[in-house]
Amino acid sequence: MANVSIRNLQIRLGASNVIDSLDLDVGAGEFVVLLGPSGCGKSTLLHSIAGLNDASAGSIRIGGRDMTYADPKDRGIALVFQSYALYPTMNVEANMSFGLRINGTPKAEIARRVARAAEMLQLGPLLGRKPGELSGGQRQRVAIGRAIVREADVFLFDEPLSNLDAQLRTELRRELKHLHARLGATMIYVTHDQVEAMTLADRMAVMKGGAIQQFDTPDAVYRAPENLFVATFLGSPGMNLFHGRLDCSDGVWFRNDHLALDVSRYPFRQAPAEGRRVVLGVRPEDVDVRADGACRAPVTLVEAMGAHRVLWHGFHGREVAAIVPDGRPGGAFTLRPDHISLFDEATTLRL
Amino acid sequence: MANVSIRNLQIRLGASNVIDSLDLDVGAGEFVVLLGPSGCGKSTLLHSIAGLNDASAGSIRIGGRDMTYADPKDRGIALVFQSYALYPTMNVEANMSFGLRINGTPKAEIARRVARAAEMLQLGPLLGRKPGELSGGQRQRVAIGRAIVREADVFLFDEPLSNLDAQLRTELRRELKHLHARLGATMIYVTHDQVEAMTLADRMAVMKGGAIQQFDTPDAVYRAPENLFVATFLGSPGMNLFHGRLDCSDGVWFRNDHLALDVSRYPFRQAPAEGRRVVLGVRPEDVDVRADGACRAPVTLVEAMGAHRVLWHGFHGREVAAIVPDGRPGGAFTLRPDHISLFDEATTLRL
Amino acid sequence: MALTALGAYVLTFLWTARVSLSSARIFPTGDFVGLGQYERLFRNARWLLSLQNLAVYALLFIAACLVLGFLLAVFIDQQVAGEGALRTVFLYPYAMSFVATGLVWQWILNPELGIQGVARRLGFGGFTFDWIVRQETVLYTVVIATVWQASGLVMALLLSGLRGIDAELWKAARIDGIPKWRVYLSIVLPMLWPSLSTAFILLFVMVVKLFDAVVAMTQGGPGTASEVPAKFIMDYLFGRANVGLASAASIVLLLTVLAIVAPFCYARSRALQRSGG
Amino acid sequence: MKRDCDLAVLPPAARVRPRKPLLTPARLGIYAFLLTAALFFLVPLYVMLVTSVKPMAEIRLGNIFALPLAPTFEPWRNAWQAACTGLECEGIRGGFWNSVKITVPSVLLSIAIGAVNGYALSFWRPRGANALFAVLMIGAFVPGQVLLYPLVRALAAAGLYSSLPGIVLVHLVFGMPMMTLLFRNYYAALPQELFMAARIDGGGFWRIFYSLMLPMSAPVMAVAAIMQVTNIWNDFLLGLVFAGSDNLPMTVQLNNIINTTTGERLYNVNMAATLLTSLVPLALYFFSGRWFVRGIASGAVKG
Amino acid sequence: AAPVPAPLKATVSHWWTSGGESAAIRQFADAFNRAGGQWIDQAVAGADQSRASTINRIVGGNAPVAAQFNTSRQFRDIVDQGLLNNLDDVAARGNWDNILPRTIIDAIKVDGHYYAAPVDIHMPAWFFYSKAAFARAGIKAEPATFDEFMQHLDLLKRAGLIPLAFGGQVWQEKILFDAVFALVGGPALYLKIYRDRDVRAVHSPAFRDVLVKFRRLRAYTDPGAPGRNWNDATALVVSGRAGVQIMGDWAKGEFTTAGQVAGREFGCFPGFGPKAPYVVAGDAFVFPKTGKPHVVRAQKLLATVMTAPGPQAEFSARKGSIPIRPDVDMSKLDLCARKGIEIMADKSRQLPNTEMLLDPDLNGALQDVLTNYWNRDDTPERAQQAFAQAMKDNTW
Ligand SMILES: Nc1ncnc2c1ncn2[C@@H]1O[C@H](COP(=O)(O)OP(=O)(O)OP(=O)(O)O)[C@@H](O)[C@H]1O
Ligand SMILES: Nc1ncnc2c1ncn2[C@@H]1O[C@H](COP(=O)(O)OP(=O)(O)OP(=O)(O)O)[C@@H](O)[C@H]1O
Ligand SMILES: [Mg+2]
Ligand SMILES: [Mg+2]
Repeated sequence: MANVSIRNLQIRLGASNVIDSLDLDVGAGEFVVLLGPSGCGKSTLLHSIAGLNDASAGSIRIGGRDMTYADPKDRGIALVFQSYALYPTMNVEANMSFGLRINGTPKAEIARRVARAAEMLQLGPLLGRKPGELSGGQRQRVAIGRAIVREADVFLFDEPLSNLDAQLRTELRRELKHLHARLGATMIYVTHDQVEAMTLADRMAVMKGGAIQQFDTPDAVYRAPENLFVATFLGSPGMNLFHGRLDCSDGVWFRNDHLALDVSRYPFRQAPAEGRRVVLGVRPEDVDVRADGACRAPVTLVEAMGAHRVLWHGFHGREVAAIVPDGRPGGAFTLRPDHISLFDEATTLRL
Repeated sequence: MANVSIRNLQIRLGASNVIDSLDLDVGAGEFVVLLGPSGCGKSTLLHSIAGLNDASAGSIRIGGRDMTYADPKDRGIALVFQSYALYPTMNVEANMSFGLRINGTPKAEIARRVARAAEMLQLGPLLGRKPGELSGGQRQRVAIGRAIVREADVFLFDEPLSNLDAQLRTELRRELKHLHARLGATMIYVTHDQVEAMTLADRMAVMKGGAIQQFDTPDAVYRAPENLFVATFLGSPGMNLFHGRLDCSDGVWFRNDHLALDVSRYPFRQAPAEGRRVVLGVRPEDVDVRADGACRAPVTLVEAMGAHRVLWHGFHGREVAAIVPDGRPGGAFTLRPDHISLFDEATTLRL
Repeated sequence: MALTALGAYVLTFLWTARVSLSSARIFPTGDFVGLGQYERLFRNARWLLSLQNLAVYALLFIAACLVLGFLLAVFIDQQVAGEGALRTVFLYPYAMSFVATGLVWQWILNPELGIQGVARRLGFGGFTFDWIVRQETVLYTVVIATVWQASGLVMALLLSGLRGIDAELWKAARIDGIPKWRVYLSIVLPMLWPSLSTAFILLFVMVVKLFDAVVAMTQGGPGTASEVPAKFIMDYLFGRANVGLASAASIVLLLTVLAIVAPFCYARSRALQRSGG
Repeated sequence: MKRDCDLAVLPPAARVRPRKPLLTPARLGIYAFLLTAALFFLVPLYVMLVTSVKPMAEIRLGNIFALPLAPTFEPWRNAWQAACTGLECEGIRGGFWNSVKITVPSVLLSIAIGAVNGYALSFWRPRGANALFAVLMIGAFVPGQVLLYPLVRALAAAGLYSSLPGIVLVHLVFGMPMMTLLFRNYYAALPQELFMAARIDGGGFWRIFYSLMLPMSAPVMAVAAIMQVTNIWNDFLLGLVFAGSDNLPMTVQLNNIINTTTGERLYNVNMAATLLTSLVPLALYFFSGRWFVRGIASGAVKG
Repeated sequence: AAPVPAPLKATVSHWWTSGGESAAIRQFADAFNRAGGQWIDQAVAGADQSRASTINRIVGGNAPVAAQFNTSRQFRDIVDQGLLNNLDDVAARGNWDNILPRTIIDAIKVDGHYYAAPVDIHMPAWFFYSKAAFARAGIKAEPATFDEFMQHLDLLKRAGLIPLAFGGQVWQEKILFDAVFALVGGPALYLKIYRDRDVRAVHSPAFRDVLVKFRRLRAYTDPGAPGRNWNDATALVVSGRAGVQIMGDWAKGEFTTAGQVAGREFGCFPGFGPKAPYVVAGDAFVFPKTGKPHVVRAQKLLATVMTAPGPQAEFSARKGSIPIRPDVDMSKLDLCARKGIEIMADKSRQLPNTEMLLDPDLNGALQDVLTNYWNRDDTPERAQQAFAQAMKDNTW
């Protein structure tokens, strides 16, 4: 159990600054999820915390001690590589136990931990295989297993479940959560799966271009995105956006050519300014599809997702997504005003 | 555009039969998704269709011609590898264009296709990089790009989007669907993402242990799983299962110690037999959480998923999941009888 | 250990440089004569010819070895029957001392005894293959014999590199419909770059140290047509008992080599750094 | 299930067919090339072999390709146990064990050192590594003979001159540049992630080396062994100068048999002796095959 | 009874490794052992390599007790470094001053001290010819002049034989040249150039004539000559396919092993006519410096034994060389050797070979010049020029 505190970190790879002046504070025992588009620097950040990339500026403190230039093995971390990085000449069991054998853990203890990890990851029958004889998902599980047997202070997971099926994923998600509770370890977890992010994270950090856009509880990030990027990045599909102006003549209204919405109850951070150009964000589940909806719009695409459907409405040249639980036909909607977001059009920041 | 017809296929890897006597018919221009737990043989199947694994028995016909022993390049296929398998010494552009350059596609045409793929995959700025300088998701996109520039008759995708963020994934999903429509190519697609499976598939095949469990439209598979495995594998979370007996004394009822459900309207395949031990399957979205619900059960876990929540109820020693669109507290539910499934307890097959 | 060896190399280099400035004969002692040995060296026609021969030889030998070694490695990699035997056949020349094999080559290439003789006796009266007795061509015969000796090693080296390449790549290339030779040329060859550069340096070292083969096959002749620097150095070091001149020659040789290899090494280490991350 | 119906119309038994006709034109080409190459490589061996079983009178006839008219194994016997190598006329067998004594530790140590050097240089990259490496590479180009005097002096000063440790040390020094280069370049091609993973697992310098890197080095080990065994086994000059009279390797006797300047030259014995001497490296070549395993990094990383 | 004295151990380094040579050196070893020594053999084939090993061992402080060199200037440097023990008392006892040929004494006596024990005399320029070949070509008698020799070569050529059996290696070319030089140019010019390093003599017409005649011989060699070993050339003569070979007396061994006898199947003559000069070469042992009395005693014993008449006779018979002293039992020597001894008796015919006169590097440089001249279509003038240049460059 150790906190991680990153200050002003800068990482260069090749010729480019992948991460520039990044700050991040992860509390001891916290479970933090990193989310962000492909190539935004998540793996790089994890590798830096692990000590595999040299920081060109800034500091990394783990458990209160400056670890910016410490050796990876001295940082008390475990890391699951996105690319697995399994030892090709060792079988699954040896891959998992390698670290323990190195630090002289007693044999019995090693066997216990490996057995536990193997069971948790359903690797039992594969313990004797070499990585080359495993499927993609199996390799990934071995990579996870290798990390968790270490029972480190800080766990770093780089998309550990991306190659697993939903069922296994759900199970492992739960197991990891248990592990987290049991070990009390700090965990930093990169994922693309919003369900994982939402369910696992104490707090989640949304990154873009090597910088953190928002760092808050999943709920806060989902409900009140800090800027347009976060608003559209999160959710599946992301927020529906409508450009317009604020009209303060009568309460506060959002208006554009096709829409008007009373936003008087919106918790403005600054007093709303008349005529300001803003962007209105509405989650698809807050698009209320009903026959008597104020906005009439033809359905252009229906995506059946099993548990729910996504209806895409062609609304004045843009697509508006709505999530409906059942087979209702769509064709008209209203916007529920309770969970909307408003952003400044120019700065893209939340109002 | 070519159909794929697999008969009695058997594939051995190492010492074990990974696939044993598998049949699969994919129509020309169809989009088929393969789903199944990690290690069930999906990649192996794709590789066999591509001609990378030698069949030890059976036949593979593509476009009506026997291709069981044809060279991969003569099969008119393109394949995205789960492990990417990029050429490490070539930059992104060369990785994508190499196949085309080899088969003598005119320069202009190559440039066009690469540019289109790069745009679709947002690889433009990375064209000059080597794979070693790319992030995991970027590599995956290059691997997709390499396949799609080939504009083959049959596309084989092995978890092509697993390392991408939700947004890009949604976009690419849509792009692939467009590509499918535009090229009219046959596509066989392995994924773990049920959303992908549901939205992309014309039909989907659920595999387990090297054998196909069910092969039907996504909706049919979701609504009417062929056996218990499919029922629990699909959905997130999977179906809630209740063990019990059939009671035909008064209409047809499902009964156990805690539950009774009128299943008279259930489309039994054979006449229901009194007292038969069955398993009742109910999707979480068909668990109707309401204050006046017949089954009282305390909520043990709430998973907020953004758009919806999953409520887990502790119900007589087992967890029953319910999906609710909003913040209702739970604590009591009833089962909606419309979309239930019934399975024979012994054979696990659908009744 | 590494430091010991480094010390050994650096010190001996300095020592050699020092000796090259003296009039040392059998023993590395002698009066300081400045650059006298160097002046003498560059008036020596045989030395100049040796350097020139070395350049021609290096080009031919290295190119031939790399090409042949690569081809052998590639063809042996095709899961051929009798791989072990073939590998041994291609490698065995490397195990044989040139003292004897050089003689055999001399026989084979000799116009009377060898191939030409056999061909003529078989009735091909006009057949001529007398490179070894002609000044202009004798060097090529040394190339032939040394390629015979060294290309097996190149094969082994490249084979070890080939075998390190992940199987998935082959699959990807097969899907892309890339003919095998193209895969080898465009994908595998660049990936073998580290092995190739090892092979290159290895061969280059062999070139610079080329001695046995020349002595055994031609003794530098006819005339001085196949003289090479190492033989020059050896002759002056032992037979002609002029350590000073031999040292000067070594230094010149070393500097020449450096001038050629340094840019190459520099480029390679740059490349390594870039890809190594 | 529906599938059952499909099964009914299936052909009853699975056809098993060879994947490819055994000899396609391409395959033929491969074999043609390999056989041609083998022929080129074997001609000198053939000449050596037939020469080694001909009596001298037949050799003097000068038909080097001819099969022996009166084959005799006398030259082989002679080479092994009777040929004169100075005052002694005991063939080359005398130095066999000396050669083994020199070769085994020299090969093992030089490969070990080369591997460690290469590993350190390509993964740990200590400060000044490049300079170190550059010097080492330059060292490879120094004509070894020039190093003789200073080495003799140094070893004499260390009291190792004319001793087994002395000659082993000399072989280490001479073998180090190439071994280091060999391993360094091989390791440079391995995925860096593996090393990173091992670092995180807490592996120290040595542990990562022998648990992870060594097992992955099989193919290059084969090459290294081939090179060092051959070089050291066949070394003559260094053994002569440094080994001391009690440890003279077999090649000194080989050289004494074949390299005589003014005495009579028994070509048949020379060839036999040469072939005999090379048996050890040849055996190694043959048995090194299993080290050339395929796909040593298979499945190590993706991407 | 007096305690048996420990044998005087002596490591002897030499390059006599072939069967015949081994038999020869065994005579010395046996004699030494009989005289209370213990011979420890250190044979290294190849004169250069053997000497290199010796010198390295001297440097490394592990010098052999005795080491073979050619009777030449090869060990002059070691003498100058003060690394050899002198043999003055052995020489005095053996009366070397009077019994050894002048040329030999000049080579082994430095500043009035003897530094080497000579063990044999070689004549590097014998003419060996196949009697059968001569008969086939219709040659009746051995040539008495160079011109006659050329005519013989023509006859041989006409008979479809290889007139001159030759190996195109630098040292063989040098032997051939020195033979022509001594025979055509005469001893005076030979010494003027090789001993006195007289550059004007190099530019003289007489020397040009030597060069021209030397080059003319090339037409009588076969195309297979370049690179050929001397013994393969000898084999041509042995088999009667070639007429003559000009080679050192060691070539006799090849005839002998082929069952041929001098005077019967082959003939030998050292030059043309009764006054032909006799080029002298040879081997000697030097004794590295040591202060250890028993080693010094071993060295003296070795020197004494090796130069004694008995071992000399046995040795020479097997080596094919001639003894260093005239008071040796000749009965065991072959015809050629006996001829040699006869000639050696005439001091005026003795001519030192170039190794005795020139430092090894100059000697080598001259070899380079000659081989270029022999193998290229160079004018004799150019060769003269190069010859002179080499002499200038290799003199400090
Ligand atoms: N070379 C091999 N030798 C032996 N068994 C192998 C080999 N390669 C794969 N297998 C096994 O074959 C089975 C099927 O592997 P495959 O890669 O097809 O699985 P998959 O369905 O693609 O799984 P995933 O979703 O994890 O990628 C796995 O259990 C795997 O362990
Ligand atoms: N060795 C390198 N040289 C140059 N640029 C690199 C190198 N490695 C990575 N990059 C670049 O750095 C950026 C961040 O890479 P990183 O792997 O951290 O992304 P990521 O957030 O993990 O993405 P993904 O979700 O796709 O794995 C990417 O744009 C990538 O192209
Ligand atoms: Mg990443
Ligand atoms: Mg797979």
